[in-house]
Amino acid sequence: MISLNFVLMLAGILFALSVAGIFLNRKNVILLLMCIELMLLAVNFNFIAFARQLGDLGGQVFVFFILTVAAAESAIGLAILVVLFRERKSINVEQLDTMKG
Amino acid sequence: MISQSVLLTIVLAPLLAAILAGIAGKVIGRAGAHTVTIAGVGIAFGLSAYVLKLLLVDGAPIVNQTVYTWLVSDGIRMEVGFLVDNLSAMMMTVVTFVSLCVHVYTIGYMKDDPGYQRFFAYISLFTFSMLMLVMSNNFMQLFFGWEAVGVVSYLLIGFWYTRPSAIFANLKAFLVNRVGDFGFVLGIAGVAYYTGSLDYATVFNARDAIVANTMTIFPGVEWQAITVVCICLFVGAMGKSAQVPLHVWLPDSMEGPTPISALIHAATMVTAGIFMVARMSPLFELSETALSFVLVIGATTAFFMGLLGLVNNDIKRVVAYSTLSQLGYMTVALGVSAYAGALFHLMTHAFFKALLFLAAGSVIIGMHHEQDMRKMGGLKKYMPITYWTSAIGTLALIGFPGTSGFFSKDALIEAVHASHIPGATYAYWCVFLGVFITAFYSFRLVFMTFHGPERFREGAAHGSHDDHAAPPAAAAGHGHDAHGHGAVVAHAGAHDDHHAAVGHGHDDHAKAGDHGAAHGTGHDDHGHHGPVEPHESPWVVTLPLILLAIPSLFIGAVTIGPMLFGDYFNGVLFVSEEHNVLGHIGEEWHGPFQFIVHAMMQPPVYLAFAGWALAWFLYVKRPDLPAVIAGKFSVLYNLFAKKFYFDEIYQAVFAKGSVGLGTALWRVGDVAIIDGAAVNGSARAVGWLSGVMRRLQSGYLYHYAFAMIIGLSVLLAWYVLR
Amino acid sequence: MEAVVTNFGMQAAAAEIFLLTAICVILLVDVFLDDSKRWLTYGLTMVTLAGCAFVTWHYSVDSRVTAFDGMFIADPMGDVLKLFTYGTVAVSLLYSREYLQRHGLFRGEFFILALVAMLGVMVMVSAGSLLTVYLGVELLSLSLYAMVAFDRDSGVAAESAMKYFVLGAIASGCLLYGFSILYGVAGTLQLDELAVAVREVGAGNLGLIFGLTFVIVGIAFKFGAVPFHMWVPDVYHGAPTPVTLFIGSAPKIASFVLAIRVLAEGLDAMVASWQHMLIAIAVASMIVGNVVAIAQTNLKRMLAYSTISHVGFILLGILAGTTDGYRASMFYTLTYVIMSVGSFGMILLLSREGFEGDQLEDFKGLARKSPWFAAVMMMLMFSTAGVPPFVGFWAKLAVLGAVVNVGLSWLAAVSVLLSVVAAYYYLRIIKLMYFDEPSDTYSIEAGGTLRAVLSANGVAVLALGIFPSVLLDLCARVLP
Amino acid sequence: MSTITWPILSVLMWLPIAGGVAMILLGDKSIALGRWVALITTAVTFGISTLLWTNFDTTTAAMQFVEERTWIPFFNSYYALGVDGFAMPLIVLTAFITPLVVIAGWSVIDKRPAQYYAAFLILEGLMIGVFSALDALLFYVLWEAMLIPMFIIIGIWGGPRRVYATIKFFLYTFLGSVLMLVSLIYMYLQTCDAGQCSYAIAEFQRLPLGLNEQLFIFVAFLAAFAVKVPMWPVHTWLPDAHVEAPTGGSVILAAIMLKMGGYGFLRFSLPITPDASDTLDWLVISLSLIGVVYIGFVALVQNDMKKLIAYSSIAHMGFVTLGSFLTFELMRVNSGDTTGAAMGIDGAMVQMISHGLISGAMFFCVGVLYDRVHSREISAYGGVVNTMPIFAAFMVLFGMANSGLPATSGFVGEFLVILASFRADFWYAFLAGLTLILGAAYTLWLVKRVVFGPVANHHVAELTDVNGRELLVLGVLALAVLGLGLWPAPLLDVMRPTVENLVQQITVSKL
Repeated sequence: MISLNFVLMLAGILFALSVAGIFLNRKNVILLLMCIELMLLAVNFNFIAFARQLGDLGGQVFVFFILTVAAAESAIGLAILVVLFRERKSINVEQLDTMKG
Repeated sequence: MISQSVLLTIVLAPLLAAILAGIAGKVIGRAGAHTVTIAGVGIAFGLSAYVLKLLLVDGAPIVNQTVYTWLVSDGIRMEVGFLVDNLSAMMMTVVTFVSLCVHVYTIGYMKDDPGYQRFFAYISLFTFSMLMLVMSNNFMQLFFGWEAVGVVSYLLIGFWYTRPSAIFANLKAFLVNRVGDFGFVLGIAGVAYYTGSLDYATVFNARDAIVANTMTIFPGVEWQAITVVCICLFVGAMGKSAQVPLHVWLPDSMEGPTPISALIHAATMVTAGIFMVARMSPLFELSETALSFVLVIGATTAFFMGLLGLVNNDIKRVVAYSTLSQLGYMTVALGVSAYAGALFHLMTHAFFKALLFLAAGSVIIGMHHEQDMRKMGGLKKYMPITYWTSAIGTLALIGFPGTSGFFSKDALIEAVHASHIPGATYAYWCVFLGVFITAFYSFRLVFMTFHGPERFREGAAHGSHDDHAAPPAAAAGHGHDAHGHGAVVAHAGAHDDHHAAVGHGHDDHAKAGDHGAAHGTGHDDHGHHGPVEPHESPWVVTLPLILLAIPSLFIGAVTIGPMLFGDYFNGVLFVSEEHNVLGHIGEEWHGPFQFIVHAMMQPPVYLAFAGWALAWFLYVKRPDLPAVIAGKFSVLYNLFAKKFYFDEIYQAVFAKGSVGLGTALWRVGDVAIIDGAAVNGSARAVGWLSGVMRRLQSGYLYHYAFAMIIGLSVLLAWYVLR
Repeated sequence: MEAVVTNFGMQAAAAEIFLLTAICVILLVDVFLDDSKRWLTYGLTMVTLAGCAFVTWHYSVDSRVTAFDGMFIADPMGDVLKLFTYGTVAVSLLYSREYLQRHGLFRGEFFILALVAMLGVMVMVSAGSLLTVYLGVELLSLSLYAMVAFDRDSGVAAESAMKYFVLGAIASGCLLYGFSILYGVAGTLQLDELAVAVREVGAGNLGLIFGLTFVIVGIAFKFGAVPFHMWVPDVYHGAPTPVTLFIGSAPKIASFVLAIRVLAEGLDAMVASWQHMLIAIAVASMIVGNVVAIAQTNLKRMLAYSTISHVGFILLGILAGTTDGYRASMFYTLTYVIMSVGSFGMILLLSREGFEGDQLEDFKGLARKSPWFAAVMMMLMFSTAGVPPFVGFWAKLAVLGAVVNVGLSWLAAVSVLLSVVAAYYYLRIIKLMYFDEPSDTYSIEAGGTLRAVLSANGVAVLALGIFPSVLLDLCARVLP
Repeated sequence: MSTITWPILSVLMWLPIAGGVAMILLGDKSIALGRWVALITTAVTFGISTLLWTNFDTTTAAMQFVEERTWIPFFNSYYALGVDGFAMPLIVLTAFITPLVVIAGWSVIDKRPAQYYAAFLILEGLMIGVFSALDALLFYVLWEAMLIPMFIIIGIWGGPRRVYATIKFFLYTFLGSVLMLVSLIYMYLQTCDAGQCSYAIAEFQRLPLGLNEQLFIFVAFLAAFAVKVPMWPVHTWLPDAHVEAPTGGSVILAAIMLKMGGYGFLRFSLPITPDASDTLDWLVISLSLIGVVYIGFVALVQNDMKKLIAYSSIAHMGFVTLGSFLTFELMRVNSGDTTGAAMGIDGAMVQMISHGLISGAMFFCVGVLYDRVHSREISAYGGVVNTMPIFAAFMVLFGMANSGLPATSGFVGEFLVILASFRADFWYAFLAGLTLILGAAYTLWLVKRVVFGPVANHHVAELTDVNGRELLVLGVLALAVLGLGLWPAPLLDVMRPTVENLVQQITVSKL
């Protein structure tokens, strides 16, 4: 029987990983999108775990919404990515610096 | 019974005349201008004399009444009002009389000056101010008159405003006077503090309140409040009456037209200080320290300023120095509590000194605005009236037995002799030797001007005049005096010569310039008055001389009795018993004649004769000697010629000093520190910070994310891990 | 409770439902329109907004009612904010029309996205549970991402959109993570129950504080507060001006209401904790915003930084944690929206074919070209700087009052001193308009509506400055 | 006694503003008409302000002509106007100076004249409002709003470095006043704790405050008012602002705006924080004295006429602050006896009015020259009297007034303050008295170099004497200066109850 804490730790680790991934990755925007997905998954873990712990459905419902929104989110993200690539012919994060100061 | 309307008329007649001549000068024209002003002053004189008569003959009560309330603040009521007693009545009469003479005289003296109306407006305005001063019954109004005469004097010294030397001199005069007024105001403030009033009567009644107090100006040193107040007040007198070390403005004030020198810088304004101290006698009597201070200052002025008269060759300046010295005499009299003596000398001096100045002016006219005595000589036969009148003036000045000056001066010396307050001995020797000096330079003037060879046929010197771009607060001498003289007298002499020549050169120049180009050409010969024929001045000039000569001769004998030893000043002047020197002298007073007889047994008279004789010897018998002597004592000569270097020192210390200080405070304090460092500095700092912080906005996505993470972790660390 | 649900459920959400329907209709209609008829979409959008206004006004409540099991709240504050949002959106669309037409952006999607974003705002305004809050946030954010990238031919737009998107995703991730923790500790998603639960658990509970921290990060990001502000300058700068205008207006209301709903209502018991966090964030925002703004040469970017500083002020009101504070900060938000709409409107007014008008230099000598609009801009700038007698001053005053009232006078002092720094860069614009000579001779080409509305906008800043009670009393009434 | 039933103060405040708006609407096209609109508006305003004087009840210290309407319930702030012996003379002064400014700018201003007049009219309204506001919030709003027109005036019609000067002016004053705002808010909240929330200045004056609170509030006020007066060392905005501002701007700035600092001290600092003033009066007094002497020397070495006059303004305003803060020292020295306190404040007030007239006149004089030669450099002039005798007469008169000549208004204030300060400490009087010398030095040296002497250059040679309008402006001012100098009693009578009330008020500790 896995205790709540383990799940929470896993979620925490996932979250930390995703965050780290976002600012460590300097190459590819796609990776950013993946990290974001990962982050949402971490949150989902939390909700599921708590929902189960509390015996409350709200958390699980929330997860469904998150999944849906995540889908929409990545869709938009990719759309933006496409526009970006069409303009810049590159999806290198390091080249997204025309605006600064 | 003296009605207020009379007094108001006395004051306002000259004022209205002045306003009329000043504002409507163009309209009423020259004749109109001098008519109205002379009328105004005439009225004032007539009524003053009338008032005097009422007081003396009809025994009318003293007037002390308020005209209107100037302001009331914090319970202190400041009013404009008149106090007319024997003192002020005497002053009013003298002032208006001399002023009247000068008005008449001016018609002749200024006849071809474009500023004719302006001039009359000024001198009438002056008369008004002076009357306000002497008739005042409170300190505020006294100060008003005090400053007002100062301003008119400022305007009149700078009357020929195109002359750099003139506008330099008038600024200098005003500022030096302001130094005095500064002390004066402090004195008034003190009076107001301790007595809670500015009204003479109230103050004098409450004077014990001042005596009761001491004040600590420097930590640890307790001062008698009365001493501080009196000395402060006297500082004002020092400024106005040109006492050392605030005397420097008076010689320069000779830049003004001669009538002014006579009226303001000899007869009336400069004696305001004397008048004021006499008026304050109830206060000064209470502080022997202050009296000693007055005494020493006066004595110093009397003797050392006289010395300067010995070497000067500008006819007006010689008279000016004698004025300084005579003012010193009066101050000395004040110092020994012989207020009556001071006032007596003030009156006589007013007459004969005005006379001397006007005579000098007459000579200057006769000489076509030549002021250098070395270019005169032998004028006796050309201008007899001027000669005789000025001779009378001179005799009065040196105190020739029987003349008015004799009585006043001799009594004065007696008084000093009789006094025992600290400094009296020093003062005695000063005034004693002063007699000799006075006699010497007075007759030097007479002899150089009227006797001896006729030097005016030799050409006059030229010289360019450099602007005294010296800053104010400066008591600076003339630029070209600044570069040192060689020891050779001729050289030094040449300098003075050069100076005087320049002075009058500009005098003419001013006129020429003012006349406009057309007229100016007629004056293109200004500066070198080649061979000129001196001529006696017109009657408008000589009449005042005669008018003034009469009192110069006789007023003394007539008035000495009541004024000095009689009860003329009873209830006006206050002399404490232990200081009452005149009282002692008065014990052996048996009328003027005995006074003369008595005086003949005293050294001063003979000193005077000695001075006269020496002058005759050096300037008539052996005219070659002076230069030789000057050469022998060149150090002394230069010291005198340079007026003890007062001007140079003031110039260096005060003028240059304050400008330097100002520049430092401005450049360093304001511009560099406050503006540069604090204000613009902080602005720059923000700008710099902004430049730095905007670099944090690197544009890189991961930096942005990183910033967020940092923020998150900081918050977490702060609030969770504590 | 049941009764409440059955009776009021639909009516409480009437406006949202109407808007959703309208959006679908417009979507359909727009499909069948060719570009020449595009104005129809525009018109329909305006009609929709009017309709929303009517519905909201008609079903407006005078006290708090909940619906959908408390998921949805309708209260006077919500109504006011919604109405205000409609107005803002309408005005921004009015301002934007000509620009969009000029840049070939006058397409249906734009209006659809705007409406959807507005729907998001409305959902947030009425959110009664963490779930609805999240949905509202995402509705708004996602449409904004799309709007920023709306100009497909602009690289900077895409770049800024990408930045916005990624950072926004992180923010909502944090927000969600915080929510999940709160849910775990408190055992509920309902805000009102959360409030109760927090009291039971105790505000000092580490888990709660842990969750709160993440929530704060999310909220701070939506506001654009330091150090979560990095997206603001780039997005404001990169996005097409109409989008910047849009982002600068309605979403601010959303952020405000987000803070109110979550912090003031859900976590009011933890005020001590979030007050400290917000103080730090607010001060940092005011410093960074004001100081960096000085160095800007692009007006949009400068306004972005000024937004950051104003966010600091809005947070001041919230962190006071008192009703007066919330009122003040609501008033501040509303006035700020008015001013920022006006300022960006000025940029749109100046812009013309091939000329963005978003450089500071572009305002040179405006007073010569168009005295009136120079005056309008001057009023807007002085108001933004918080100089009386313009409305911006009252906003600052109210906020400062709230802060001083809770004993944070030093904070008030710091903020006013920083507002002096701020005054400098606003004055610089006035200097350009009034003291400099025009560098070109172009005159303003904008059409009548834009001119009229913008003038009204400027006048409103002055009028509300002289009679601030109109708005102040409203805020006081809806926040009892 | 005040028989006026209509809201005279509101009229005084809004009439010029309305006129200003009208000017803007008229625009530069119909400026010929506009000038008259401006002139008539200001003239009428002045006329009404004289009613204020004639109907003023000189027997009470209470506020008069009071109007009160609810303004902002949210802040419990009222639109409350009223005047006492301090405000009324200053309002009349304001209404007196502005028409002269309009006349002076008549033909001189050709750049955007409509806006020029509008700015001045609006400014006048705001200034009158500041002096008559009884509600601290209203006061603050107008106080700040005032900056805007002046900012515009200096910025548009100013000299070469106008931008630097005007931004410096704005930020300096803004920085000073924001702190005051915080302290106002603080006191407002204190009144709430006391029961009735209120921004009424009177309430603030009644408010009991601890010493530390008072100290903070006092310092905040000091920041606001010291900048405005201005006192050393926060004076550096003034010379720049004056030098760059157009003549009218300089006049208003010197004649009226500076007075608001002094007014603020009398209306806020002293009565609201008496104990803090007692504790910190040494600071104000020493700053004032430093101002008088330091600035006196600085003024001496200026090469720019306007800068010189600006510095002399600072020196003269030193007397205002000195006179206002003598009370406590007096009580300390004379064991609780406040005699002299009222005299100091009287002096301060008279000095403010008189300086308003004189500095205004001096700036007009400089303006007259500047309009002809377009240089403010002293060295560009010399011997002006030769070509402009009438002008020279005025210049000398005002110069004398500026150096405190008796019978001109310049003397009265300084005299009273010196008298009062002597009671407190000999050295106060001594240092203050130095202005007799320094003031005369820098003013008359200026006169010497500009007015007297031979014609310096062809510019001066071509000068034409004052025209009718200039003559009118200078003449009116000259009469005012002389009148106030010869008979200041009426002014003092108007203020007496207020002054005595203030003294009585501040001698009572709040602790």
